[in-house]
Amino acid sequence: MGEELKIENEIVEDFKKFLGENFIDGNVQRKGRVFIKVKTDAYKEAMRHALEKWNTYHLSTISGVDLGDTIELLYHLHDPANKITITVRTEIPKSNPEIGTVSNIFPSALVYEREVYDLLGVTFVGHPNLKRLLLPEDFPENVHPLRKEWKPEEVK
Amino acid sequence: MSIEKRTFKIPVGPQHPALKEFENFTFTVDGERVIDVDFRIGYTHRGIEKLAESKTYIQNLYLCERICGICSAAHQGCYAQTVEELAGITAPPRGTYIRTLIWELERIHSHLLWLGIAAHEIGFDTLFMLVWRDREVVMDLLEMISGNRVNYAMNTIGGVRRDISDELKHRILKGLDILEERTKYYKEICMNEQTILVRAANIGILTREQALKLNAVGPTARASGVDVDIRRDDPYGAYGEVPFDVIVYDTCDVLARILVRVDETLECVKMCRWVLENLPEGDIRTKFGRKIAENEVVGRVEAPRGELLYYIKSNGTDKPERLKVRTPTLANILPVCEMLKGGYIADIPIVLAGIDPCFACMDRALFIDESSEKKWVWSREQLRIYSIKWYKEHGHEVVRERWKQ
Amino acid sequence: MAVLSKLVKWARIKSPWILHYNSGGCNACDIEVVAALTPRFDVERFGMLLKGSPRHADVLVVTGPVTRQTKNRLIRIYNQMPDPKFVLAVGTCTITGGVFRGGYGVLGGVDEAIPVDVFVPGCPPKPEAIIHGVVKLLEKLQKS
Amino acid sequence: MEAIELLLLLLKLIVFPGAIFCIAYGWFLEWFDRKLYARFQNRIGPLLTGPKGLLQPFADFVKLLAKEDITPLGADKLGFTAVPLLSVVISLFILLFIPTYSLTGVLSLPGDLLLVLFVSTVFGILIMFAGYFSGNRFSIVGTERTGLQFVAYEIPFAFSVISVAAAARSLEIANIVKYQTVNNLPLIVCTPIAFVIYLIASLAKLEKIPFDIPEAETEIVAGWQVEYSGRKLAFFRLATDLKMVFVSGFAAALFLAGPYGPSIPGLEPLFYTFWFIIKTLVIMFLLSNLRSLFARYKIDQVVQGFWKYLIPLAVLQILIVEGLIFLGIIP
Repeated sequence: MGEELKIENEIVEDFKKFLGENFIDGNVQRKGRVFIKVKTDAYKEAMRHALEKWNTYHLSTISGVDLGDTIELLYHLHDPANKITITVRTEIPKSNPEIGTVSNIFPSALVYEREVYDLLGVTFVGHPNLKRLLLPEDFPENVHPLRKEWKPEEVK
Repeated sequence: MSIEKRTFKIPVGPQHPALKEFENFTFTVDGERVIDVDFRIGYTHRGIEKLAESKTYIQNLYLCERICGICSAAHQGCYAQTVEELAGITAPPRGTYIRTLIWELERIHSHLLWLGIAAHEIGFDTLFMLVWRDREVVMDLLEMISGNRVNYAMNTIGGVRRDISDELKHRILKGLDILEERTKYYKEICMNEQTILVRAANIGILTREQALKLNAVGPTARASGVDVDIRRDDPYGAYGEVPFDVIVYDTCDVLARILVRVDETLECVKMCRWVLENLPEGDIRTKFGRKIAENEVVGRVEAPRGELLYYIKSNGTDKPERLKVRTPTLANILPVCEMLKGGYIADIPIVLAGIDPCFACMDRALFIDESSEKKWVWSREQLRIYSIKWYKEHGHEVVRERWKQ
Repeated sequence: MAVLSKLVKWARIKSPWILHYNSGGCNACDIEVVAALTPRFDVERFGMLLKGSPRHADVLVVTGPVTRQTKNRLIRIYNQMPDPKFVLAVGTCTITGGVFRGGYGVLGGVDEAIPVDVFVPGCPPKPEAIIHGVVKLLEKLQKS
Repeated sequence: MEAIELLLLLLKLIVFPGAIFCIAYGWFLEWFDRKLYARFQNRIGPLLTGPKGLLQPFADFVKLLAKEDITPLGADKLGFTAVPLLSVVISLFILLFIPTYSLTGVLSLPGDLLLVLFVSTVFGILIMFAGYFSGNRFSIVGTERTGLQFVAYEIPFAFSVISVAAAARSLEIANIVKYQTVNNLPLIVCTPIAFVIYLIASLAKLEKIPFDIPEAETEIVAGWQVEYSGRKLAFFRLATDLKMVFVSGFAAALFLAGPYGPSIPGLEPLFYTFWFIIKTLVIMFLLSNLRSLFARYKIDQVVQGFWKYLIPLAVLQILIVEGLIFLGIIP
């Protein structure tokens, strides 16, 4: 078993060494799936490191999850050549949901960040045109449907 | 160089054939050339991700299937497969093979449908009618297997819901032969039919670097020389054993996108035959308890339009904590904006149809043309007529100019 | 005058021009409506033509659960159509919101936006079912 | 005596070669065209209205008459209502010159070829007025495009007709037909290129598929027709059908010796009408065939082709005809 996940464990070790104390934890779920949890202020370096060292140029998407008092952002990075998916995740407090944008490293993030902004209310500092992507015009401002405390009936 | 500004605004008009959700593109044009593109989507935002959190895993099977009517098996298969990984169960080999068969049959159906629509975009109605007539063959096959032409509800968590009898297998093989022969005929048309060549050859260019930088997915990326295919890069279902090769063209234009999809259809027919011939014995699904322990999984599938990603997080109850879906069309939005820049207004319908977007029926396009501030809004159909007529007037210089490049 | 009104009724039944409007659905019904035009089903046999402009159409075929965004557009198109006009709601989520009912982005069915004459259930209904729906509409017209 | 002649003329105008016959024949041609086009696309086309769908155009017309008639606010009231009627009236007027039941049309005066040519260009102008008067933004765009195309096909159309006139050395339709009957030589033999140009140009005049000016049949949004509904739309469709009759009847007269054909001496009118219908159906078959065939061609080249290929060809055709006359090959 260990042999087959060699690359994945190697990735986790490498991130631990690179990030030092910003590295919170990293686990290998199965072949080709690595989850790396980092502190918020080091997540950009982690993403850039993943791009340069492990050539994960393909940002599949950004998943936002509402964990009650914090919002967790998962950046799914994928390297088609050697079939590895690294998910860099970080948590931001719901009180002031702000985080830097990665659209300068991954241009495709422009669309995904707008979606998370629209549905979860996370503002991405430095995003060129952060405006509503999916919700209709007549939807009330700064109401974010994917927040757990929001109920659909409120807006009928 | 003074940029001539003219704003085109399109009244909301119905669209024919109304295919998918809406989209709204704002074009900044200088005369006939498109300079800048902005987009506004979300007309079909039905709040599925919020809805999924209030439904059980079984109910979500039928919700996810109806996200996109044309790649419904891709959505449902990906959801079922991800939830299986979440619950730690694996579908029996026969179930996985049948699920793969449905994926590939749906890819044939989706690609043929798209080929007809692309022909319609350039005013080629006869080919549109013929391709859609032959597409009925694969619709019949899918109806025989699953009982419905679209939205098959074949998958369940832990396997597949219906088996394939030998007699059915025989009929599918016969249908595949007809499909293969017709698709070869259409490929031959697309290769040397002058009408298509002029409207599709080196139009809507997406260079390899742009495709990589903007993370284009599926046939759009493969038409720009990017050798990426989730079925091979992140094997799932029965794709580990099924022999297939990935079609890659590198002319980066709409014609390449047409040919990639036509070749992929032929590839699908071969794969379906292989799957049917070595269908393993055994039952087609395993048990699935209602509740799933705390876990999170990233599931990925190669849908007909590209990489489809599901991220599901469970919290021990029988309802998912979070269901995140990223459809391939969302990933192709930025690449399509790149393709449109520098092209002509008349190319917009075919370039947009090029990525086979899940909202090919752009109901509102707002053109901003700077100099004269004139507002010009066209419905999907006016734009189609404009482009066909515009090509009549400028066909020659455009062709000459393009050959010069 | 009775002959004239009989003639007009016959003409209305024999040439129902349809206008298709997709109000944010998953397109399964849309491809079935378009499939009804293609050689195998060929609605032109019944004199049905798919019209582009609301001014020309008699029957408005609506598919998809009416999302908030498309609601007022749908009403505007309905008003643009000349009388006598009819509405055909194709697909379960058009009739009741179907699987998307309760979602914040969706109305609970087309009849919350515009009056509907015939409902064609099915997800998606087969082209034959859609044609049957139009025939039902014509029968209703026949009786009225 | 006067009264009977007047009555006969009135009868001719209203019933036989006049309004009723032409309108009915126009609907028949529309049915014929839709059926053919559907068959080329492996479809069946109108089937259930009347025997084999024959009454489909009639049903469409009656239904549209009974629909509500909307005049948009932006539209110019007078023009918006006048243009549909005008286009029908002009179509009927021009059909009087086409010989149907005898070798001369109901009206025939020296130089009526030029009159017919001029009146046929009025169709295009009427379409532009129709789009302009409807005051709708994008129908004005549709009109602009129609105008561009109008300029493209008018000249080759006129040239092809002139080359026939040159061959028959007369500007009167009756004489052209007589010339062909006397020498027993349908002019298509010595002016084949003109016939081909005439067909292509008439496809543009009828706004059929390859010229994609929004036409009700092709299910795409009508550019200049978009604001018209109810009665006005019915008249526009009727005008298009009448134009079909005109185009095919005119071609029969110019190239295939009009209604002339072997017939029993006593019953000329009957046989002439029979031959007239046969010839116009052949021409409609060609037009419909071209229409579906053209769909396969590079559409954007077609109008470009009018200027670069059809006009020089037409001029060449005229030179050939002059040459033939000079050498005395044709009588």
